[in-house]
Amino acid sequence: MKKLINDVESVVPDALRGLAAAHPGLRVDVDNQIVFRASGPRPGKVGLVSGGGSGHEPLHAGFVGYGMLDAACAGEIFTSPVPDQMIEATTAVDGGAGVLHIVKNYTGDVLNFRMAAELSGEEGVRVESVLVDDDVAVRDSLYTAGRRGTGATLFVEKIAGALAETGAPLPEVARVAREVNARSRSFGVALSPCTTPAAGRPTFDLSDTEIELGIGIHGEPGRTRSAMRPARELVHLAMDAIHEDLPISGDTLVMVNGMGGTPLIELYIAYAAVVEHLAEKGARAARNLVGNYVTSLDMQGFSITVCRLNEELTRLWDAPVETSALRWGR
Amino acid sequence: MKKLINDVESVVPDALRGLAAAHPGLRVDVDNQIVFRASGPRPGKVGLVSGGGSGHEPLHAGFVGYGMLDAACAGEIFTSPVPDQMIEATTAVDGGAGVLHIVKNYTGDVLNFRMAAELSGEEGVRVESVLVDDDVAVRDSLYTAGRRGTGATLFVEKIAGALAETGAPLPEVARVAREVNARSRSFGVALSPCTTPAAGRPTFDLSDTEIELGIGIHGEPGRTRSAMRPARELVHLAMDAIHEDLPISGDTLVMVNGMGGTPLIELYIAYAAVVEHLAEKGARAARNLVGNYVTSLDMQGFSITVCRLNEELTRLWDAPVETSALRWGR
Amino acid sequence: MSTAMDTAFFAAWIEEIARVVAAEKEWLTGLDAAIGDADHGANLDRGFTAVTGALAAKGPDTPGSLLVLVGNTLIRKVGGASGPLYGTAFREAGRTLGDTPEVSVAQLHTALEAGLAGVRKLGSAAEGDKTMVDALAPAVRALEQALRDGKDPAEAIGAASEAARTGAEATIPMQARKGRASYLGPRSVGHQDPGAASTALVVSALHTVATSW
Amino acid sequence: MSTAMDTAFFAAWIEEIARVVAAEKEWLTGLDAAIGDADHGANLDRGFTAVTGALAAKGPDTPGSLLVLVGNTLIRKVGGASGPLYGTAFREAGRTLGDTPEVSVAQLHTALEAGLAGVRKLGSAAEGDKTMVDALAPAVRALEQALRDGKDPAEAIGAASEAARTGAEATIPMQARKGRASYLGPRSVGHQDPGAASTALVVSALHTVATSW
Ligand SMILES: Nc1ncnc2c1ncn2[C@@H]1O[C@H](COP(=O)(O)OP(=O)(O)O)[C@@H](O)[C@H]1O
Ligand SMILES: Nc1ncnc2c1ncn2[C@@H]1O[C@H](COP(=O)(O)OP(=O)(O)O)[C@@H](O)[C@H]1O
Ligand SMILES: [Mg+2]
Ligand SMILES: [Mg+2]
Ligand SMILES: [Mg+2]
Ligand SMILES: [Mg+2]
Repeated sequence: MKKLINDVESVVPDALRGLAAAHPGLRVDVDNQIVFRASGPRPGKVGLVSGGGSGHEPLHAGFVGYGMLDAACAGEIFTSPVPDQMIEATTAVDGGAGVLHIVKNYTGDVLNFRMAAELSGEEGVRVESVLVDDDVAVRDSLYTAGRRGTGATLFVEKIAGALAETGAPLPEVARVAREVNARSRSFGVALSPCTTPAAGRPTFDLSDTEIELGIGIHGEPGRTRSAMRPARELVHLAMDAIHEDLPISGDTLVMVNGMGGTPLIELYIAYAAVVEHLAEKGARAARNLVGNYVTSLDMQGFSITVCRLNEELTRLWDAPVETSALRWGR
Repeated sequence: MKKLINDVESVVPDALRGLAAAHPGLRVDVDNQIVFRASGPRPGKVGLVSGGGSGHEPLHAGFVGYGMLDAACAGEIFTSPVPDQMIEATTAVDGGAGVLHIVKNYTGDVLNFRMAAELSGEEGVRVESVLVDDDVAVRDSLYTAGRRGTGATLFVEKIAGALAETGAPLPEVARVAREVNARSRSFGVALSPCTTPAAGRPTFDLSDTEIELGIGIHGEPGRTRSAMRPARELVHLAMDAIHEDLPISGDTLVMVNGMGGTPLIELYIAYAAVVEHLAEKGARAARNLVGNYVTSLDMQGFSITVCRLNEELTRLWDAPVETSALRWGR
Repeated sequence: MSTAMDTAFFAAWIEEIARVVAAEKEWLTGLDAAIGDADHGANLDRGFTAVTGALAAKGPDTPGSLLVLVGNTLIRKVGGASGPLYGTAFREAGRTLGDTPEVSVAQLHTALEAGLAGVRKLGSAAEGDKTMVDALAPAVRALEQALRDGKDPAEAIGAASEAARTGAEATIPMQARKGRASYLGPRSVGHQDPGAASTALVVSALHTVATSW
Repeated sequence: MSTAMDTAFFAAWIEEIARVVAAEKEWLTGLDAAIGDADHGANLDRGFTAVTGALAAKGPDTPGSLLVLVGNTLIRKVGGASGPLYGTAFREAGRTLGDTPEVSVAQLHTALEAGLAGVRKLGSAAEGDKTMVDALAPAVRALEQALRDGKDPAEAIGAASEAARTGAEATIPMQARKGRASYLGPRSVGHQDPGAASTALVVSALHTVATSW
């Protein structure tokens, strides 16, 4: 394993130190692995807290700032943070209007955030939680862990964050967050595995002609292995999986997301195919993001997330945002 | 080779189609492989044209827009564009105040831009050219091709672009562009080679314990091969090479640039080490960029670019910019 | 087992767990790489290292308070799915012991049963879902049976350890319905569940200590 | 060589270059991967494919105008360092031929000499810098010598082709002072220069056509 790190044990704190040095708009509690807005809580504004395992950068810390998150808790690589961090973050960002927890649907994240929500409640903070579970590769069912939260997390954080800036009350912010999740679906494809510092070797083996379909963002293998195909076919396959679950029509917000090791030029090739596909369906990408936003360390591959927009969501998406990884309008 | 592409022959046009679809603020001439601002030339404003081989995304097309470039010519992967493209771009963006060519110092880029400048001149467009040659890994000398242009290209495009927006005349814009280049130095390290679509296999072999020091941005091996080391040591090595050539002091603009396959979390670890190193030298990073900006396809590694700021350059760096890859202030 | 299961005994158990987990760290992470996210070994090792520190610092004086401290520390330090789950198991087990200075095998059984119930409640996993429950549940049953059969403490705990190991291995042919492995669907078949495997290590650590006590 | 070097002859030469470049594309790109950026074969193949199209479309009627068209097309289509350099070589060579319908070996030599001068001027590379100049210069010298020795056309061109090949191989021990390979400093030693290698192919293509003419 060759990684640009100092020590397997200090990956997360070292990166947080760099983040703190790079972005004066952030306050970073390196010991507790929490990233805050430097400006602190705004009285009357609902606080947004998210977090999860590290290794998905820029998610979540890259989305802390005006118009998005108030705090992000960083766990170890691919390991959800612990309740202590979440409680600390929750109480710190509460401006009196309560706090929204944005939780990706993984057993670890769910259990830790649940404990944190209970204990924060006992400390007098009003907390609502929103689960993100947009990954159609996982067939949902009462008897399983359910779907994974992937690309839609960014959409939820951006749109709920924009509404929170307007001073909307907690139930409203939670409502729009749930609506974004309900209208969003994702599907991911891996061309290569990733290597976690702890394991030191690739999370799975893949020949030079094979790919993994329906992967998550933790280096796990996908639902099926398949032969490598042209970008256009991979995109159509992903779009069909999404469409089958939530028919794509009208105006959409589309993200072509790189898994971390795939160059931007390839992501644009995929996006061109996405647009072709939408046209065939009589839909269009009214808004888009193309880049590395919800990654899986150095994995090569991509995921597509589609959100069916309405007037409210479009307006909130367009609202100004100022974070280290997403910025416009100011 | 597994790449998210449709066909080795159509990589660049396919990506340009995606770019055009993703960014309404751009006008893309796919046949001639030129990316323009959709708004067209502004009368009285100096036009900025750059370009080079593809495979370095977001450079250059990602920097076309308000406050930066007016047009970017895309060559084949790692192959400079041809004079026809440059002439087409130059005449199209001329708003009567002349056009600045920002050229990375590679024989191919230099020769093709030189021919284009001559012919555009014959067509009545005033053209000045600025060479970017910031890479300290290459020892300069009269008898060689000279230094490579790498990370400083972004600084030159941003700062000259900001001055051009103020309506400054061509000689002024060229002057500040040359000053940025004169005050900037870079050094790159590869943890892995890259794979060009045409070649289909890695540009060089590197064992799991070796790295290449002093690489450029075309997948070429570096000046020397060395044993892998902790991020902190690699950063100090790069900073020392830079410092040896242009003593680092005072306020600096620092970019920790990913080569394309290195995850953001590792780049922040490197940036933390950069800040440590600057402190030791009594200097500081007054401004910074951490991310994938001047890449080499899927290569894993990083480069550091340091620019010694002055009041003028700092002000122009802070000026609003609105491109697909760099955006603030609007 | 010459002497009784007092606070020192439980401290020794936790130390043994920490030792075994550190030794088997790579193996557990490897199991997790196959059907999860390659961190289970690292997670537990981080957790039990913190636990050893906490015990040294606080030095709890009853078996119950010791296990509650273990549970809380795991919840605070591990994260992931296993943190809250193992943490809850130890905390619930500790709670049932109240402040008895010495624990009988019958009380041990009640405690482990409470731990299992806590895990079941929090994770809502049933046996057969390919989780730690598939190792813990049979262990608790085996301990109860051994008690009914009047086996001596060390023997009884040995039976529980044996049952946990068998239960963990029995997860190999299962298709996961809970945790990350469930994302793999049918592809989760053919791999041992990391959490079940670590649970077997935890129970066998108990047996190791019991035999030398 | 029974008939003279007319427009058809030069058209045949260019066709042969296109064929050989296509065949050796991988090899040339491989040489460029070692000390450059792995695109020389792809660049020339793209260029001469375009050239073949341009010749078919325009059908120039003199050797001079044909070579000028080849040069301009290479400049328009190849990019990189080799585009302007090869383009200039063919263009300058064509210019010297004016509108003569048939070219003597002496005229051919003057043309190639002009091409070499064009490359030298544009790239400011001297022999020994490890570039295409190290193949082209000896070829031109050999052709001149063969003329003085009164060799017949095919033989003379054969000597030039041989000299180009030897010159290209002689770049292996050189340390590059021009082009990308110069960035490698001492590490550029031990590899054949891609442009010198392709130049040798270009001259040997001339010989192939000459012998069957
Ligand atoms: N819902 C659940 N109920 C019981 N045990 C579970 C559940 N989900 C996961 N587990 C256990 O947790 C183990 C994984 O732990 P670990 O890898 O540390 O956490 P994570 O899955 O968050 O990376 C699984 O092997 C399984 O035994
Ligand atoms: N200054 C120069 N003078 C003469 N030939 C040169 C010069 N620079 C490069 N070359 C030739 O060009 C070749 C490389 O061509 P190519 O790979 O197509 O372009 P690029 O180097 O831009 O990728 C080199 O092998 C060398 O022979
Ligand atoms: Mg985990
Ligand atoms: Mg090239
Ligand atoms: Mg795990
Ligand atoms: Mg080349």
